[in-house]
Amino acid sequence: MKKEIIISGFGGQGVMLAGTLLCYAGMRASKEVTFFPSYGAEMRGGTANCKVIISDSPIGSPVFSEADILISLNCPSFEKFYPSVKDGGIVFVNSSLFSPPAEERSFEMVKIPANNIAEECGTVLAANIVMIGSFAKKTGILDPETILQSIPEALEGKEKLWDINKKALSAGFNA
Amino acid sequence: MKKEIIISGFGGQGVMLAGTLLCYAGMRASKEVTFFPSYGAEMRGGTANCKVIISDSPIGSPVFSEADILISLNCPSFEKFYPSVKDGGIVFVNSSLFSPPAEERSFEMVKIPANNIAEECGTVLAANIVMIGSFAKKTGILDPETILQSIPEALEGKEKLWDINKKALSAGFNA
Amino acid sequence: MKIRHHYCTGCGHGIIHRLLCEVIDELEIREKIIAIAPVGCAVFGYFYWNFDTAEAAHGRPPAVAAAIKRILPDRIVMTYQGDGDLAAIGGNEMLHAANRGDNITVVFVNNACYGMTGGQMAPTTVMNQITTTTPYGRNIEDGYPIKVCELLKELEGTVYIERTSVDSPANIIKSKKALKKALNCQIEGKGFSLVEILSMCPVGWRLNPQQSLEWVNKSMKKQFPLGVFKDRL
Amino acid sequence: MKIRHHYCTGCGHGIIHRLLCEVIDELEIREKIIAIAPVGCAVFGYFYWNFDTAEAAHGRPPAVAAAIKRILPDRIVMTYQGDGDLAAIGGNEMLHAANRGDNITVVFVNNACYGMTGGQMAPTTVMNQITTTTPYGRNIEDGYPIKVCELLKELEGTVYIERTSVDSPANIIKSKKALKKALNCQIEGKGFSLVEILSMCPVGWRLNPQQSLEWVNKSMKKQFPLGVFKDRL
Amino acid sequence: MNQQRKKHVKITAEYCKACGYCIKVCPDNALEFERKFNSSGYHPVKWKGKCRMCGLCYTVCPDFAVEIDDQETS
Amino acid sequence: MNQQRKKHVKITAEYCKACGYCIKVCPDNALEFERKFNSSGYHPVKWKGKCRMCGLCYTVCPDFAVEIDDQETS
Amino acid sequence: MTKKLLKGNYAVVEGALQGGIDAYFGYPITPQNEITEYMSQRMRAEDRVFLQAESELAAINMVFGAALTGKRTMTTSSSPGISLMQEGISYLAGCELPAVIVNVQRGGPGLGNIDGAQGDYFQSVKGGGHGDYRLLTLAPSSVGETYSMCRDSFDLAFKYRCPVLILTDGVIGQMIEPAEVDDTPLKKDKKVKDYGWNLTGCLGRERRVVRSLYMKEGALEKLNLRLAERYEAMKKETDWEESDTEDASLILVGYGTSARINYDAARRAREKGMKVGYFRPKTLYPFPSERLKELSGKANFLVVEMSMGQMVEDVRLAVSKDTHVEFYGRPAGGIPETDKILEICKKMTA
Amino acid sequence: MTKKLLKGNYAVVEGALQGGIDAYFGYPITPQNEITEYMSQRMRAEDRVFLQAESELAAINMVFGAALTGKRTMTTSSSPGISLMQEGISYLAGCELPAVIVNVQRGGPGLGNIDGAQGDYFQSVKGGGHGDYRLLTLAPSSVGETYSMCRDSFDLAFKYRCPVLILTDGVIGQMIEPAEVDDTPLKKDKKVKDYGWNLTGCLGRERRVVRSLYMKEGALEKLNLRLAERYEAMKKETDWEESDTEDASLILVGYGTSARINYDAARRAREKGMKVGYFRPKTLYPFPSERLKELSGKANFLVVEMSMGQMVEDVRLAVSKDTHVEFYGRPAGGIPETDKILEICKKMTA
Ligand SMILES: Cc1ncc(C[n+]2csc(CCOP(=O)(O)OP(=O)(O)O)c2C)c(N)n1
Ligand SMILES: Cc1ncc(C[n+]2csc(CCOP(=O)(O)OP(=O)(O)O)c2C)c(N)n1
Ligand code: SF4
Ligand code: SF4
Ligand code: SF4
Ligand code: SF4
Ligand code: SF4
Ligand code: SF4
Ligand SMILES: [Mg+2]
Ligand SMILES: [Mg+2]
Repeated sequence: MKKEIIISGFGGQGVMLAGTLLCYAGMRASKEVTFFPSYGAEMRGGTANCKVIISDSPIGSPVFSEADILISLNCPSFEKFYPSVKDGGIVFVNSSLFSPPAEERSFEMVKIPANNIAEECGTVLAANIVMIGSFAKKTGILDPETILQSIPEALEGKEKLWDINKKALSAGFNA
Repeated sequence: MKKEIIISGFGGQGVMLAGTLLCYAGMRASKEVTFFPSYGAEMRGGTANCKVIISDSPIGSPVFSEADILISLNCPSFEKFYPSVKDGGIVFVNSSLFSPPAEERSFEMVKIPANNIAEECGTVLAANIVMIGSFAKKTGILDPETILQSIPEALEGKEKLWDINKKALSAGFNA
Repeated sequence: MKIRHHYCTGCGHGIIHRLLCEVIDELEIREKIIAIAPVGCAVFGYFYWNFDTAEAAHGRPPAVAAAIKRILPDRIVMTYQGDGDLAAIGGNEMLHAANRGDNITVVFVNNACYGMTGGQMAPTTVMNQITTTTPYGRNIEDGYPIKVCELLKELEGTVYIERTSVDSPANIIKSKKALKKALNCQIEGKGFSLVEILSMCPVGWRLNPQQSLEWVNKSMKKQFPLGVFKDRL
Repeated sequence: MKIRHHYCTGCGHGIIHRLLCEVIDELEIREKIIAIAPVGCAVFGYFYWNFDTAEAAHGRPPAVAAAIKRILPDRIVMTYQGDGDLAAIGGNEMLHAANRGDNITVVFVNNACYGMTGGQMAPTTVMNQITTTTPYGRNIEDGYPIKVCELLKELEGTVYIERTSVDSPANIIKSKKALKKALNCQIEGKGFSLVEILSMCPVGWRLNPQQSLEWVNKSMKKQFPLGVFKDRL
Repeated sequence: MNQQRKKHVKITAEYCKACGYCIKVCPDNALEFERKFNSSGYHPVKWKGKCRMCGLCYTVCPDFAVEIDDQETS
Repeated sequence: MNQQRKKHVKITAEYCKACGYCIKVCPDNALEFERKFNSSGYHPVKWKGKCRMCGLCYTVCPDFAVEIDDQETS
Repeated sequence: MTKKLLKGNYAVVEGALQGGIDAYFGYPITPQNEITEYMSQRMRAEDRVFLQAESELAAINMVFGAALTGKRTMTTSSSPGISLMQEGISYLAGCELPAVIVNVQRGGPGLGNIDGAQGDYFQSVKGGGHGDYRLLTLAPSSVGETYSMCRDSFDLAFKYRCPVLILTDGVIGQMIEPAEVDDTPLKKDKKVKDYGWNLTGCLGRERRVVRSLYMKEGALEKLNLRLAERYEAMKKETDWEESDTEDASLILVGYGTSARINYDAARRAREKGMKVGYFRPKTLYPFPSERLKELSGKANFLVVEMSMGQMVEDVRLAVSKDTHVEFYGRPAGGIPETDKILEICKKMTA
Repeated sequence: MTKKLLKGNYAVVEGALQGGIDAYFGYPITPQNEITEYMSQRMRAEDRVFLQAESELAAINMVFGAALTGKRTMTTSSSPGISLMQEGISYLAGCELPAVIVNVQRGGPGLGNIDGAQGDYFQSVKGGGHGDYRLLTLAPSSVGETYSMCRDSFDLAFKYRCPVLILTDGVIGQMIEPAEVDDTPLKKDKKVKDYGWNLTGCLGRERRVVRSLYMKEGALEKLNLRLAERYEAMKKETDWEESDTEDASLILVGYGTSARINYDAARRAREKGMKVGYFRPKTLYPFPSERLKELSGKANFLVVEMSMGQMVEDVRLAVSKDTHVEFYGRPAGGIPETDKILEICKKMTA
């Protein structure tokens, strides 16, 4: 098993946190993992994305050009990355902010109103984790329990945020 | 014909001027010439020397390790350079300032009281040109007339000094 | 100038860009200006400026500008520099251009940090300010905030030096006047002019835009008093 | 210290070296001093100084010294720099060491030219002075003489700043006192100290030694008035 | 056809980054955030439709989002 | 053996570069250039043998050529 | 050792701390800002010297000062900043001072971009500064190796009294992956050691001079010959990693990030039945020329770099005369494509 | 043309003037001070821009500014000063700006000494700055050639929109010998030309931007590929001098001062009956690899440098596989000895 995942959105949407969470969880699940971030030229308002690989065997390059999975938190990043999703791949979109038309695509699309769900959990900032919950459910690559256990590591020193993120994860999983 | 000449002394004794004068004269005599200066680490009070080559055929390196002729205006530079004079070479020393003992040497030594002669000509600063006069006489490499004609070139823009240097040249030649 | 720019929410660069463009239009020098963009958040200034612009190496705009002005003395040469660019790595080029009295105009955007690289300490970071490289607040060990206007006014070569800010409509209007005066100083051949503008960097400061206005007003102005420091016009 | 040194006839470096050695002996700090020699005529200072010395890159002694002092705060760290070294290429390192208030002592030998490389214009070359790169005399185009003491005193980080000269016995004695005070400033942990010494460079100036004394007295002091510029001791 | 020119505060919602500077300086309280997001995820400012046209909102906007416009009305 | 210490201005002729600074400051006119050259080609300064021992010559000499010395005499 | 999820840039900091770093000097530049930032926390927390320099020029000269005292010192930067350090690096080499410099390479020339790239190989191993000096150059290809190389670099620097360069790039600096890190507590050596060359004040010994100006005839040449000897001695530090080279008819050569790409490509090539091997220099200077020469009897080489072709020259110089050496590279942030590599493999093994 | 006794450093100035230099920026350093000094006279006398910069860093960035305007501009320095310019040089290359840089090499590393040396070859031709750029590098071996290369360098810089480096050394800079110089009056072009890329204010045209920051994916790679194409095109400027190569079994290769030594040595070798030829690259980048390869079928090579061996790598890369390439060099002011060369010749032709 080797899954190449892109998580993308605006800076501030927690793209990087979502990516590292997957890594911690992958590591906890005794898998090989890499994480590679990329910031746009723009400061904080710009787009940001990260590439995560979860694999059963050693990983070479952390960078890849075709993804198995795309988790897209906003529209521009969806536009940018969906062409690089492999045939048969899965794309998660944050349908609170945008909703791509139902064209004929070679990948499967999962729409989650992540902002709305997150707001219900207490903060719109947890939309990223809602998406991860949905990702866990849909792909089965990582056990939701493992991800849950990894939240404290990914949010080391930010104890206050653990609960709300755990809540968001479950909400995403159950969405 | 290829003659490799070292002129050496303190900074301020006109070592470089003497060297360029030889170059101008050599050029005037349709010979190939090169001039290469070398300053010590010390500022103006330190030693200075230059290497001049006068040749009938094209000159490669302007730097050489063994000299045919050494013109030495002070004692430290004599000490430094006489070991590099070829067997059968000629060494001109400024006997106003120092007088090496008459050891058994493999080169011929010409002693000129250049400072004294120069002072007689009007300025001790012309000791360098006195030495060149003596060099011309002894070696015959360059015609004294040619050297005389080259003084204005070597002292371009310093018309006031031409006469006294011409005088010093003759005085050195006739010493 | 209608264009969406890339600065963060509440960033002062956007305001200053607009002022500059207005002033340049009012002075009718758009077609003879050559601007030097900095390395810093405003590195992409040229996306928004409709005049000749070059990007210099980090800190070197004054040297670049000095050369251009000496070669094309009838053009208007302007540098746009952040505090890291001008006061840290580029301190010497600034000092010497000012000292030579090169007839250029420097727009100096002081946001008390290195915005572009993530909010590290700048030479103008104020005491006790927390940045990504002064996690416990700037202290004496890190040096004192450098007051560029106060320093450069000591040099004989400088003609017009003013410090303004963009934290309120009144100050924005003053900033515009200062920019105009500085460019006029050059147009009239008087010599080196510099306008330092205190500018909000909400993201670098980890404040929201409203708080950042407050912070300019309370913390920065104390360290960097506004006013005209030199005027030989 | 009996040693034949390599400076030109009438060069001020020799006098300043002697003063320094006397002061260091009197303060009994020879065994704890680390000196940074400049690139310039005094590059061989270490031939004459009987204490630990390193040669820094041209202009960088303040950065080198700052690092040493921060690592070994109980040693005495001193830089010896010419005007080219300190005020031209090394202006930024000086500015920032002074601004950080690094507890080091700078001996700044101002001889109004680049002695070592043959007497070119330095930032401290006075107006109309003829040098090998200002063949028609320094003029406005070349910039103004930089007054280092006047500039650095503006920085909060500086504690003791004085300008002296070595053109007369009285001034030589004052210079010695200033050097002692500057080193004491460091010994007492007070912070950045600098002594600028106007120094003869007969060869760079194309004057004889006697004329060079005159020139320090007449031309240099006018541009660079002697005195204490800052004393927070 | 008797045309009248009337001033108008025009806000380009897509440019607005919701810093709120304009709202803060408006003497007439004539500006407010919209509920909906723009495509960048901000709640852009909108003009309530009536004010003294002082122009301060234009002055402080860092994002070229505000224009004081002449609008043709009949 | 009754020893007396007497001060003495000692000039190292080989160090002297003939700048003349010492001559200029000497209040007693007790210093002068020698006629002969030293090995570096300078006319070094020499002490005429009697003076007020003010030490100014030492103070101004850039070349470590002057020492004010204690000399043993009997 | 413990396995820890770590960012490449943080690994520089933790590795340096484990290696006993006493003083850090740096200036922000992307993509290595995390190093300076994290250093500012960790060094202060560990009561060591941290100073944000006013520029890279100042930083390298502060490193020079720190190295003079015999303490363990480091600076870090990325390509343009490293260019500014070239004079200082040449001085460190000329003064025979130990120090560690990390270059997290980004795209060039000029301001370029902030992506990972490998365009500074020549600058690193041939000498971007003036004169005949060399840098012991280490090229990590993982976060864990970034950690261990940074840790060990100080010992190397002191062993050879020379600046050591860690040549990494924005990909490895920015990536996060599990890395083995030591659990041993940090060494805290507050003593001022005497190495016989460092400056600490001359109490109880002869004074010392550290310099690189040698005006006496032949003196500077002597320094150069001494350095050359040392570079010769360094050869025993030569290090590399290889796999599947035994029976390979083609060997992929790359360092750092491009080696990771090669790793994937080589695996896929084998899957497709091509006899492709993998070779990664871990030291770029000294370069594993001898091993490459040995291998070149049996195999040809494809050198992959994130540049227009720099290390490939050292491979060409190393291999035996009848070996075929091909190059595939993408400069300035372009990532070499595994498919493209496979395509070339196919041609070269055909 | 007139034959004139001229110092190498003055030839730089006179050549640059003849080449139409508009603006000079420099900072003093031995052994090239005469250039800055003489420029200060001549440029002012000719009513052109002369500015003594506060540092080499400032100088190269002033050159950057001047180049932006489309004017002919130059800076000169010696080794340590050139190291300080590496960032700026990379920017010039990245921004595709024409400029001329003269390096009168001295001994290194560090402060080194002020003698002529050839330790900066790698820095010059491989890239001392960051990124995949190259400098068109010319190496004069006489005063006359210093003059003509400086004169022609501006045209080359504009032709390829790139920085041109004149790599000379303290021997050629300091020596005096007769040189052919033009008698044509100096061109004085006060007009501001429009090359389509230079900045002069946007009167009557679209505004322009000069930059080297390319953040858009692939954009910087494109710049690099464009530069690479240009470097490829430059190959037609490749230039060298050779003699007695026809029947040679051994060819001496050197540039600049070491070529002059080779010239003497080759002559003496011929006198002694050895079949020794002489080869001198006049362009170091592009390097005359093809010609060397042709020659390498018949002859072996001895490369002589005033360094520990730098250009020799390019010779090794150039020649055909079975050629023997030996090296003899002396670094940092040491002058290779003709006798020693002859000795090696004897061995290699035996
Ligand atoms: C030589 C070099 N060093 C460092 C950098 C990285 N860098 C880019 S911008 C910047 C500082 C920006 O701060 P400032 O000048 O204050 O501008 P701001 O972003 O705050 O507007 C730095 C350090 C660089 N590009 N080049
Ligand atoms: C990077 C670099 N640039 C230039 C030089 C050449 N250089 C040596 S000393 C010097 C200036 C000396 O002037 P100053 O500092 O005033 O000292 P002085 O000789 O007058 O005492 C220069 C430019 C150098 N060694 N290194
Ligand atoms: S980081 Fe600061 S200066 Fe930069 S764009 Fe954001 S707010 Fe503006
Ligand atoms: S050149 Fe000037 S500073 Fe240098 S040694 Fe001579 S007199 Fe002294
Ligand atoms: S023009 Fe003035 S009153 Fe009207 S909305 Fe803007 S700030 Fe408010
Ligand atoms: S000032 Fe501009 S960007 Fe800020 S809220 Fe108002 S319209 Fe939006
Ligand atoms: S000690 Fe005083 S009086 Fe005696 S020689 Fe010296 S200066 Fe003259
Ligand atoms: S001051 Fe010293 S060097 Fe000068 S003349 Fe007197 S003894 Fe000689
Ligand atoms: Mg800033
Ligand atoms: Mg000086």
